[in-house]
Amino acid sequence: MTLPLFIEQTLNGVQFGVMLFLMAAGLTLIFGVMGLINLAHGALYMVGAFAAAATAAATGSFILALAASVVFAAFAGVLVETLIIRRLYGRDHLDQVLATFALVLIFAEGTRWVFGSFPLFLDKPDWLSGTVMLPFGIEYSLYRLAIILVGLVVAAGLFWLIGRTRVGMQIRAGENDREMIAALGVNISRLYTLVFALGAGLAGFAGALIGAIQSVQVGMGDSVLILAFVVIVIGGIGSIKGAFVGALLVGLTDTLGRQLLPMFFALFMEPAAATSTGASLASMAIYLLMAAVLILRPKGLFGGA
Amino acid sequence: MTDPILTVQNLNKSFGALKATDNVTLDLRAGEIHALIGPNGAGKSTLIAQITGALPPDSGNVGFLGRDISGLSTAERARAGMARTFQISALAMDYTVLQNAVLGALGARGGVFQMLRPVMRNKALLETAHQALDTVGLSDHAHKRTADLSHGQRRQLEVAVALTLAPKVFLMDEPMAGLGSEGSAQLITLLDRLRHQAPILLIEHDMDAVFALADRISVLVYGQIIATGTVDEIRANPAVRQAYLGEEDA
Amino acid sequence: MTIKSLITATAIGALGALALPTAHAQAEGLKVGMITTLSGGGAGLGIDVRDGFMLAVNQAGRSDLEVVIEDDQRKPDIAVQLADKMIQSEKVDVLTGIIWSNLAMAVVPAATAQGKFYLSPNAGPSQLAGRGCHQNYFNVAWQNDNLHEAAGAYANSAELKNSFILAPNYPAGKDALTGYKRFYEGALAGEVYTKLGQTDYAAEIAQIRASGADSVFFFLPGGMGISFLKQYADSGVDLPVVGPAFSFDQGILQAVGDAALGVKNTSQWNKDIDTAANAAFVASFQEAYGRLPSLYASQGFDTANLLISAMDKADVKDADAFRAALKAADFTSVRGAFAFGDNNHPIQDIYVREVIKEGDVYTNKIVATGLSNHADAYAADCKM
Amino acid sequence: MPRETLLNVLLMTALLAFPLWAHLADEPFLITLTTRAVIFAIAGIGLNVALGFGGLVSLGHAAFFGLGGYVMGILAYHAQTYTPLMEVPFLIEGTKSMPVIWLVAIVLSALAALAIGALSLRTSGVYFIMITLAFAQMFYFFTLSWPTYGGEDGLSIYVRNSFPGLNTMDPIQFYGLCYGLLMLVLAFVWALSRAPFGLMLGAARQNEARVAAVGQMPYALYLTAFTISGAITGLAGALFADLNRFVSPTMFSWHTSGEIMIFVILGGVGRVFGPVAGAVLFLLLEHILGGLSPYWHIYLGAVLLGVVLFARGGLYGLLAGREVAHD
Repeated sequence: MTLPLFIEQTLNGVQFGVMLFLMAAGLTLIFGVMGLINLAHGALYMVGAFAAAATAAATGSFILALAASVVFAAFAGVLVETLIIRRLYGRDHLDQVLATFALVLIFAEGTRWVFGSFPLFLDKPDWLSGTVMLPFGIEYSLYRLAIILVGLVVAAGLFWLIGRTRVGMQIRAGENDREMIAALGVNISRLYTLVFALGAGLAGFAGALIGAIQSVQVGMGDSVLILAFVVIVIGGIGSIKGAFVGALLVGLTDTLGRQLLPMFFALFMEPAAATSTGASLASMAIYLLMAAVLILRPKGLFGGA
Repeated sequence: MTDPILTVQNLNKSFGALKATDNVTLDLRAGEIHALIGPNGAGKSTLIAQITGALPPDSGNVGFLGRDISGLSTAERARAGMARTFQISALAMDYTVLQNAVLGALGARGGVFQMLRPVMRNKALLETAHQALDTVGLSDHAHKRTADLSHGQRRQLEVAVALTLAPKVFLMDEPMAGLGSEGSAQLITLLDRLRHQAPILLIEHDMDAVFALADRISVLVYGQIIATGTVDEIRANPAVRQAYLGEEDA
Repeated sequence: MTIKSLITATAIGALGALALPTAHAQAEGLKVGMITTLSGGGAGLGIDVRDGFMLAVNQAGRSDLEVVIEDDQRKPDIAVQLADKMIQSEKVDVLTGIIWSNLAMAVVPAATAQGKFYLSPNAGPSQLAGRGCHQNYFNVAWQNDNLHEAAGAYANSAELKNSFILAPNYPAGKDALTGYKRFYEGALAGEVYTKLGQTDYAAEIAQIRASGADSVFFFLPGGMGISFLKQYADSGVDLPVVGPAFSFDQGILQAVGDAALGVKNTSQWNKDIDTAANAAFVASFQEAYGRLPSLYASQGFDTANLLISAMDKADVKDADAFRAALKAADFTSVRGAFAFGDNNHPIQDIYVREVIKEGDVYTNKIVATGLSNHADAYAADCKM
Repeated sequence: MPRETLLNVLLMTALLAFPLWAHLADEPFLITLTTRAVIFAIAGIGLNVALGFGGLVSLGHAAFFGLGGYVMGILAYHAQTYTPLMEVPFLIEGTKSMPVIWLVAIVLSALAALAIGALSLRTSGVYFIMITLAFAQMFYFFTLSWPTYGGEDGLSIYVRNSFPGLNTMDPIQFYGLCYGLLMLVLAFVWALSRAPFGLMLGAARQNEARVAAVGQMPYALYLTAFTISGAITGLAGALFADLNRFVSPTMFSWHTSGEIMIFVILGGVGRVFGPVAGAVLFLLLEHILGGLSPYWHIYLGAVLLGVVLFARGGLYGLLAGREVAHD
């Protein structure tokens, strides 16, 4: 494999990881602060993508579409949190898994009912189309590069929000000691709604960004949801830093695995068998990674003692 | 003097910069109640956790009935005859009182992986359980759900479950906590009897109980034992008055 | 049963026709069970097949034909359960409707073994065309490899010498690449199997870029194809792309947008095939459902017409006569010439189409014929 | 008779009477549908041993369900094609005999559960949920891309496997077999719930420290429960594959894990007969709601939400009240 190809694949892995981080950050915050396993997080990703596609179709503006994705997903998040999720805090994980699984069903079929069974169209704007030349003669998609940058900016913003602001302090307090934030005079139910809306907005934003280069369709959130869970479990649940590291690890493992594993097997197998064996193993690679991390560190990489 | 039942030698445990257990050495002899007192945060629960095997010490040994048990797990120590009660009741709350007592008898006797015969028809287990409940005075409540017991009754049940283990030693972590004066008095009478069955290492905040029961007292401050002696010796010890009793008076 | 009447009612309502006579009374009638995907992922394909099929049924207006429709949710075990229900409870004579090869493999062998006829409006797994063929199994669409084979043949005629080929890592994906290679004579710049359901193809596109290929062949059905095309168009790699019609059909082209323009794809049908039957089909479908028909709709339509043509000739209770009537394929296919080979799979022309934009709508036009009178590669293995 | 016992008797009688009626009324499909419920019930009972008795929330039981299915698929495939499964180092042939298939399915699922459990039980809480999910996903992707046994297409078996003295292709006879197995599994799990192991396992669920303090290791209890749980679910998988005469990777998908979990929760977590009621209820819902609208998943979701929010004990909690401590 040539160096430019390797660098390009690494960039692809980083881009994938950054996107996963947007999903995983909300998931891990919601778990860290409220102790809630939210399977419906993927549904919010889908809501964001559909909101963006509908807005783009109506206005033709990509920026408006992105804004709509955040607003609608956050709004859906607030709605779901105040109506249903709120009753699940303090319930055991089993209840949470089942209730949010029920929400997944309702969201998916509801969306299909409104938008139909065919995928929607959402495309990146012209000013983000095409490629740029990077050093080493690497030609790289401008849009993917933009995703990496936007993702990193959002990540930096999140770290700032959690680490440096008053809300962030409350969130951290909420993770460590729920009674303490009550003692601090924080309105807990408002804080919870806020955190949920923040997570939902991030998921919706990720859905819109990705929807522009993938397909906007019902069920698009399912596979991303599972990946996001893999990420936060690897990183250690509740840790934003863990989510970031985990997301990059998963992104790179998946992308480089797809490239390298078939090449590795080709060293000692027939080409056709090698491609197929390599591809099989690559599709299992992130789950193997997760199992290995958990066996060595049962609470994830940054999950405390 | 007989050999001690339980010995703790040069035990050390740190959490980061904090020395939770600082070179602790103590022992427990047959028939005695040895009270361990100290202010909050002195490291009493950490010490109990190391004796029961829930927490590995950084260094030092725990000896039990003349052998070093440092490498044994909590469960193995319990089977060897180390019975404990918890500071916060650790009972199977959905079970009946009797089931909790049977649990103890079953755990000590083994045969846990037997899957076909009903456990609540096992005469030997039931007999042990009823006897223990009788000793602590819970016989009338045997078929109540544990969650429905009063706080005091749960403390009694903790002791009863410990009894079913046919223990060689009792480790009791604040058994009086949260009990009214009447409840405390009952428990004091009970513990006073139990010491003849097996010696008791008693962690307790209730000084009246400690002074009424203890044969010896050790005082733990900042992870260190600053004094060990009889009730009178401890009362008279200036360092203890300074570090511990003095604080309480202040 | 409620779902059946509801769906039938919807179809009829859309047609503005009068109530379809539900033929419980007809002792001599024929009952068809349609098992297809109407909910969850991939529902669009099932809906198209159903709508095409019901259009033909309603146009025929026969009182001795009853259709029962059920949703398999794209789950093989549900499909098997529904097949049992249709055979045991509804006592249907003919089964049809399945979209996916894996579901067909779960249902068809057992159904034909119980003496039922099965008409496939979409899936054509190689097992059922070769050693596992059955006299009661008729495929009205294609054997799975056909469109890929035509793509390979087209690549030769377009003088493509170094193809990069990719497909998902599952049996239909492997069949696709095998089919392409069966006719394609050039070299391979790379051969990649992706994860089924994968949505990000950055890694594969990077490999394509680095491979020195002069063309790309891919088989990525459904959302996978949409994702691939959008990302490919954005990557700056501008090698010609060839693929089977599945990723370029009416239902999903609108979601791909400009990214698909100019791509060559192979299909046995297109709406611009110049026959009276096809023009009438396209017009009546649009009138009935307010959208352009897709490849799947055309297959559903042909399946129903084949069935009706056989009903005209023979009673389904006389299995041998009915089978012969089906095999004669005495109906006017909207794709033009149509005949069954020895293994009851189509012998037909496969065209090369190009994606174009007509006004605001993305669609296809035929630019060449990929393979003429093409039969599948497994017919020789079929011993009926 | 306590209400719970009454409910159990009613449920099991109905499961006997309904298929018999369907048989007499010549409605074989209704027998097939009930067979499905019975098989799902067995899978649920398996999960319930881990989930209900041991408090182990496994989102990976599809791994065992699918494994059981593939045991049946692979053994029967080799038997029907007359090819040996393995020749080196010793010859293993396929088989069409149900008892042999069941035994292999049980043993292999138990071994898999032992291995997966041994690793997964190092974690707890959400981590446990996710690592079990990860293992099931590995099986899913592996079978999906493993060409020998059909990959995504799965494996079809043309004739149901055989059981001495019975015609298994006859719906009512196959149903009888499944019902018999259900009764056996129920009897075993009922005994287990009252046995020393059940008592100690339940205690571990409620309070691990208590179990350690009476001299037992929660880990060993959990691992044993998880292994038994996997074995029972594996048996259900083999039966399910035989019912459909077909196996495919879908059996390994996380939706399958979710559905098995739904059976348990709908019926009542920790109730011996809960999963039976849950599976019956689930299929009734699927049948009734599925008839209402093509968007019936919305209603299914609403029903599930209702159960979680307002009927926490599931059907048994609703009809039989809180579980009485039995002694």
